[in-house]
Amino acid sequence: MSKIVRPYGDTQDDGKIQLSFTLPVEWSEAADEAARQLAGKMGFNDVQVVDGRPIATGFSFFVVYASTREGVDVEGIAAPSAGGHAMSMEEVDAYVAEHVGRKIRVAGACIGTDAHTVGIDAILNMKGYKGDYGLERYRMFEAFNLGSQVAPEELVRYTKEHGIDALLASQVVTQKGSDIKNFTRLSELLEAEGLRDRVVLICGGPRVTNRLAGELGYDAGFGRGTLPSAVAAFIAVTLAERLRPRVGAR
Amino acid sequence: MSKIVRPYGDTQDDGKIQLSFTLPVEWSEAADEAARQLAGKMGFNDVQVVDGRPIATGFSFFVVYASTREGVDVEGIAAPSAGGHAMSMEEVDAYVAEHVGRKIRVAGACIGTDAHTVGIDAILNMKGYKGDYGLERYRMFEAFNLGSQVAPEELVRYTKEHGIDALLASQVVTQKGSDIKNFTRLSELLEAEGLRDRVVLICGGPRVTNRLAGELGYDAGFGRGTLPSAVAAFIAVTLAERLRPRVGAR
Amino acid sequence: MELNIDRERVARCRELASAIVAPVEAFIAAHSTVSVERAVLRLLGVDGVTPDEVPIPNAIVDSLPDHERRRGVALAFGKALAETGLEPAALGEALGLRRCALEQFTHAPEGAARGALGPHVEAALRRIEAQREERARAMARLPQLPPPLLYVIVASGNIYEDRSAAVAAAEAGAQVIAVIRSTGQSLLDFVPFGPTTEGFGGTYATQANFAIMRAALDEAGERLGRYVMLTNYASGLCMPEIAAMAAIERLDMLLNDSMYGILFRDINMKRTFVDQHFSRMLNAYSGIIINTGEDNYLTTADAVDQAPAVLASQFINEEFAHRAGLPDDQIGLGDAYEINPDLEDSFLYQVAQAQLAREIFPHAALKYMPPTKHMTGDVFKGHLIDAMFNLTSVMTGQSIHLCGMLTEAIHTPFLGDRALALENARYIMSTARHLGDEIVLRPGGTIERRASDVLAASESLLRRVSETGLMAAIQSATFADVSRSPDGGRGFEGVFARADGYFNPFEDALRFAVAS
Amino acid sequence: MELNIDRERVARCRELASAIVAPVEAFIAAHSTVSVERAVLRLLGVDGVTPDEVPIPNAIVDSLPDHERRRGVALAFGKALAETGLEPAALGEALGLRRCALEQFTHAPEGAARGALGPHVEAALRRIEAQREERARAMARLPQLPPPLLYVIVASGNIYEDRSAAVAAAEAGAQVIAVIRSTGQSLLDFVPFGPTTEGFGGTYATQANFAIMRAALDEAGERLGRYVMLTNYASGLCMPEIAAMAAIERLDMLLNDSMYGILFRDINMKRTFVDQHFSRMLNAYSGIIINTGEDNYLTTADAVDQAPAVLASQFINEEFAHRAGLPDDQIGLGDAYEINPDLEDSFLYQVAQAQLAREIFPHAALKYMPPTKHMTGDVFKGHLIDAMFNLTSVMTGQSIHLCGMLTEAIHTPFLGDRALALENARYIMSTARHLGDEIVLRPGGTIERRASDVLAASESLLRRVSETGLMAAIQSATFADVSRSPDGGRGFEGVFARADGYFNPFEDALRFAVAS
Ligand code: B12
Ligand code: B12
Ligand SMILES: Cc1ncc(COP(=O)(O)O)c(C=O)c1O
Ligand SMILES: Cc1ncc(COP(=O)(O)O)c(C=O)c1O
Repeated sequence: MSKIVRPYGDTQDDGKIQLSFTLPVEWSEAADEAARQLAGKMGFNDVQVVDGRPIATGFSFFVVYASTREGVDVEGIAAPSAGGHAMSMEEVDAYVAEHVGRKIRVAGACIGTDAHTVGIDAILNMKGYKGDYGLERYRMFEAFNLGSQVAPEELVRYTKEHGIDALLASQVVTQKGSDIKNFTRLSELLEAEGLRDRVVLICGGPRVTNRLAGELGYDAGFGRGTLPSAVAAFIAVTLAERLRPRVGAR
Repeated sequence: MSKIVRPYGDTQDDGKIQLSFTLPVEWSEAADEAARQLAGKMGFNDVQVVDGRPIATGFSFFVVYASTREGVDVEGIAAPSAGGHAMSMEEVDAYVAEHVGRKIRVAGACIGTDAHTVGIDAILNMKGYKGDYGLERYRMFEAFNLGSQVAPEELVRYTKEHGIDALLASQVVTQKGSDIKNFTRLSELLEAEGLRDRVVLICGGPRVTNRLAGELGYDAGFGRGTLPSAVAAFIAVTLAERLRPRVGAR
Repeated sequence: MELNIDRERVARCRELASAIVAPVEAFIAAHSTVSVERAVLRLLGVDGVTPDEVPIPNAIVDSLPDHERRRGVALAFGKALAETGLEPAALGEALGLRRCALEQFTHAPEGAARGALGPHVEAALRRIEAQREERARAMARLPQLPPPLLYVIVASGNIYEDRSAAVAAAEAGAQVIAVIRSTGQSLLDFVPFGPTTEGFGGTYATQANFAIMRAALDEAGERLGRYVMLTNYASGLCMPEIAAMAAIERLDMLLNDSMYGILFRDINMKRTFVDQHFSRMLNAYSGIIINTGEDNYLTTADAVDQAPAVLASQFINEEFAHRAGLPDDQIGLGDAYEINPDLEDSFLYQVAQAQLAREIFPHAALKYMPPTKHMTGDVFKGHLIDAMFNLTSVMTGQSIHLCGMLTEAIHTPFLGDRALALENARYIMSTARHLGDEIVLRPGGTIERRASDVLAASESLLRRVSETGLMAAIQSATFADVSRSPDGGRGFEGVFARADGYFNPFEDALRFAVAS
Repeated sequence: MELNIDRERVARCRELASAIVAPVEAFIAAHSTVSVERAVLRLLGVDGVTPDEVPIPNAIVDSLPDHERRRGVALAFGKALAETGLEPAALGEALGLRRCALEQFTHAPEGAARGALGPHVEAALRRIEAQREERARAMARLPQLPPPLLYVIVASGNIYEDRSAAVAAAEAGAQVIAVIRSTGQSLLDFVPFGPTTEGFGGTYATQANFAIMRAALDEAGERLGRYVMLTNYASGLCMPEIAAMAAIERLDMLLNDSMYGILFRDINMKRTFVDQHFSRMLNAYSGIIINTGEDNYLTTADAVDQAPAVLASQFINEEFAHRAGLPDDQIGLGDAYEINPDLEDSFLYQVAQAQLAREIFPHAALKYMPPTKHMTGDVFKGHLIDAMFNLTSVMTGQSIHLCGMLTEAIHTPFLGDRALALENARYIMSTARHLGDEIVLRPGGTIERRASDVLAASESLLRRVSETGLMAAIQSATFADVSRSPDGGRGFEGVFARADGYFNPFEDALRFAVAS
């Protein structure tokens, strides 16, 4: 089954979108025309340069409305959110008690040179986020918040030394792909140290998606607006599943 | 010589653009991913779905930043503005007196079912626009404002009956291509009546460009922010050029 | 927030408006129009079109000889009812199919005609009453959010697309949905029939379209726990008929201005004056809030200059409305945020104008229209101008708030544009919800001086009009710079003097209802 | 617009701030830091890097044995000047290339050292003075627009890209350009050298970069007829040096907070207190407006809760600034528009906070920071939140206005983002230019009550701090919920007690200049 969807202005499949951009050219009617042609080259139809104006010497700004013929098959899109296991704090704790049977040790940090701790703090700190308590408050989690600007090397060392079950890495700065670089380095190091299978590896940050996390070799990725309980539930369920064969072998 | 320009975010040639659109799907993480894939299909790189949210049952809204590889050669763009002849009212009048030798008869209307007269009034009425007097005030123009919702047929009839030298047609409503339809009808009718060569045929409206006018068989097109004097100058110069051979033949 | 306005001047303005409207009302009382008569038929239950697509109410009224028409269609129709014993709908159909003609039925005495009409008039009024009660119950059960009521338009031309757009807008926070009419419908001397899918810049106002939209919004309202209001346009050549249809289909508001058609659509003034009166009587009885069109003064002329004309028009509209029996809370006087945004302190002028209206008409359901004229393709700037409009509205306690669209200069609203517009209004009105309560306007400051100047200029304008008379004033281009002659314009042929014994059972009933 | 604030409480807060700062000042007077000493060298004209890229001022100060350092680098350097007869720059270079070492020059008597330094100190001060006069002349010739000063950041990491962006912003209406520093530069215990093109989230603050930017903005200012100000960051491990460089290159503002480094960068508190003092003395003399960093309290914690901490910090920053000789109009106390926009009446709280600062510090160059924390990828909503921030700023008469970017949650600003942000500010501040003059706040209303609560809570906070002492208060997490110990944090090793006979010729000269 397939379901192709296109941008919607006021009629199904009209493909309407809004664009804005700056061109490094002095404004003139020809600049408007350049913007129109450029949008045409991008593959758009019915291009309307509804605003074009100088914003500085040698720079013009444009607002464009146009139609695209492109569509996307939404049935074919597999982007299962990592937040699928809806459980409250109490439920997670009960689940861990039953299926893991001990406290889960979680370490989190803002890695690389990134110092934006608010996001990872929101997940880990007692206080939590938007009324949802952080992992420190869970009875069945032991959470270690390593703070900001933690090198991937250090995080790996910590994981080894403290028998960490789940690792949470945060990246908020994305300039020049620094987030991808740091995330990749962390997962490669864990692999190299032979720890990858032992830990639930999770990344997060405003530009992170679960899909991206998968591509980077993570178990899950959490993006903007994540609530701690969704992360806790994911860790609990994933860890329980990994432990199951061992439990069964007893 | 060619000069390729690309959208400019904060670095030459980074190709950064902003997009927004609605998709007729229920919001979820998968919808964000659909938006990302769609922007990819449109040919963009580094697609960041920076906002995705439900706006109604079955509809989601997205804000996307991305890069395009497309560029446009600004040296190759010929979009000579029709407003190239900068003259004041006095200069136009003097020019007409010298080069045409009589009053120019201009008729204007808002054609089709369009009733947006403010634009054509701005060009024709005494009062003018943004401090620039309208054609009625020019000593060497005789201007007839036929008002709104004038059928192309009627305008052609009027042109014939009143020996009009320049015809001004306005279209503000563009829904479902009605502007193009009406403009085309007018120029075809004039052609059919054998009047096309006799009149300076001009169109205008907020979505009109000089280039579009050319494609529709008009002598010129004027878009948003047009000042009456630019139109007056264009008419004067164009008419003078058409009359020149005849003047020379005397 | 309060202006120190000259209450005596306000009282004088109201007296002037009354003096202006009184002679017009005398004229109204002595005349009727084809649309009034058609509305009578529609209220009785006549509907549908003839085989050649003429609405049956038009066919019937047009079939009356002049002397019959002058006595009102009800009499002739009532005789036919009495003689045939048919229900009005069936009789209408028979007449529409030319199976019979009204001229056949002239035997029944007037008393019999009235008697035959009686129960149908009763039934029609009960039906309207029932809708009014239904609205009251729904609004009690599904309360609206704090004022102002957020109002958006849908305008796709296709009633089914409009329906999706309307439901989406309601979900996004809209409390009132207006279905914009197809261009120029106001100039049609009939009301189109059935559901329609091809309009131009809007969707035809038809009774079927009203019903489709009402059902969708009722459903959405129940789901959202918030009654969603429906609006359409009356002003035009068919004001009374649209008022009748709206009453029947439970619309909640109607654009209904006493002079809009005259000034902006070149509709004959006598026609409009008579039509607006009967349509407003119906609105009053149906609990429909009227919206007047003062914003139209501002879209073509300078908004700073036109402020006194706007206020004068509000006084006149109020007076006409009162005389048609409309209570203040059903009078949605119009104004708009149309001052050039690049003018320094333009926000102060807007606040002055909006607050002035609020204080002069404290109980009116003030309708505030968004910036349109100065909107451009720069959607980012446009969104900001809309924000300042939203702020003015919540500060000055406007009642009905038309959300401005960032794409105003570009296209009729996209679904996403409407969502952004509603978010804009919701954010601004929440973050500054009680700003108006928090501040006092500096006595003698710019805002207060501006308000007082506008009021004074408005009084002069009203005085001039009262001296010449409203019709002559319109002829001499006192309003909106356009001149209209009393016997010119569209639809004049549809105005006629009532003969002795003229009979309009609804007019009588409504007048009675209003009085009691 | 005026709040009815408790003036006596304000006076008490100032007394408390004075009591808090006095003991710290005693500490400052008895200590110096490596950065203070390096700044002395830089002022004398020492610059450049050693073959292994160490800035020469660092190399020289680091080469001093502890007992020499305690008497101040000037003495040792002065002796070398006296003995070699070289110019400071040349001597610096020679030392940097290890052609000689300070320990070689211990023979000259102190008097000779002072004598050798004298003309160079004079020249340095004259140079700074000349820049100050140049600024005054330029500002007279090229007047700025009405307040607030619109301030935008550039942050490409490449000084040449930053230059284009800065000039474009100036053309679009920016009156102040801040070059954001590369991440973590504040933690470097040296100042990088030369023009730089690779920064991370910002561009390195170097003297060469300052000069490149200054030249570009001077050129743009002449062309636009409007002096364009330049800003950079001092707070960090090199506050005094950056203040020296900024004085020389005619920056107009500097981020310079008495506690920012301690709380938000874990810089040792003693280091910061000593450094901020000398750097602010330099700022005072150079006519540079400092900008404090109270906004940082609000980016991580709840802005409603933190309001008293912000105000307390403003009082402390003001007191430190006064003690360094800064006049009120060079004190840019910080605040930010960070209250959750979804909170009903959040705008009223913001107005209360902003107006409170305005009235308590009537002559300060208040610096108002835009919404950042609550900005999201929804650029349309973000643009509106920025608009309400802009409105608050113009209503409450803020002095320095950092324009908020609609893409705050997405990327460091694009050139087009900056243009939109400036247009936003210009539109809102023009359309509501005199709104603040037009309104009176309702006595006892929400705004007034909120302002008075914040002031009262701030007094309690200051009282607590004055009781424990500032250093102990910081240790017990009184500010921003972070605890820092007096001897912990970065750069503590660079703090030392002055020995008897400690000599810093600039400190003396500046103190004298300020006193007169
Ligand atoms: C607050 C803030 C700061 C504070 C940080 C304080 C602190 N202790 O964190 C201060 C002022 C110090 C700061 C400094 C800088 N900042 Co900053 N900052 C912000 C700001 C305003 C808000 C970020 C925030 O706190 N969001 C709130 C949290 C709750 O959201 P979140 O991080 O997305 O986290 C949620 C999810 O993503 C998820 N999540 C996040 N991490 C993780 C991890 C895991 C494992 C999981 C499961 C989930 C998860 O859960 C959280 C809760 O839902 C943003 C702009 C913005 N509005 O986003 C800029 C922003 C992030 N900063 C930026 C920059 C450039 C800087 C500087 C580099 C500027 C400079 N040159 O000095 C510095 C350097 C800091 C550094 N070394 O990293 C840029 C980044 C640009 C980019 N895309 O690369 C931004 C976008 C601003 C901008 N437009 O320029 N910043
Ligand atoms: C004012 C206005 C009205 C007024 C018109 C009053 C009048 N007498 O003109 C009223 C209220 C009556 C009105 C009605 C309608 N309107 Co209207 N209206 C506008 C509005 C707000 C401003 C237009 C305007 O006056 N601009 C100012 C003038 C000076 O600018 P201009 O027209 O671009 O003209 C300049 C240049 O383009 C040029 N120019 C123009 N014509 C010509 C001709 C020549 C020869 C030359 C040389 C130059 C030239 O010179 C002028 C001066 O620089 C716009 C929205 C907007 N902000 O643009 C909507 C808008 C144009 N209207 C719109 C619509 C849909 C309608 C209606 C159909 C709605 C309805 N269903 O009832 C009706 C029907 C009218 C009809 N039959 O055409 C849409 C059009 C959508 C589209 N792109 O197709 C708009 C964009 C609003 C919207 N977003 O929905 N409208
Ligand atoms: C009072 C009033 N009635 C009706 C209309 C619309 O009617 P028309 O169908 O003539 O566009 C308007 C539009 O602005 C109006 O203000
Ligand atoms: C007062 C002050 N100084 C300096 C900075 C920046 O310094 P850093 O280089 O530490 O980011 C800030 C940033 O917010 C600040 O507020």
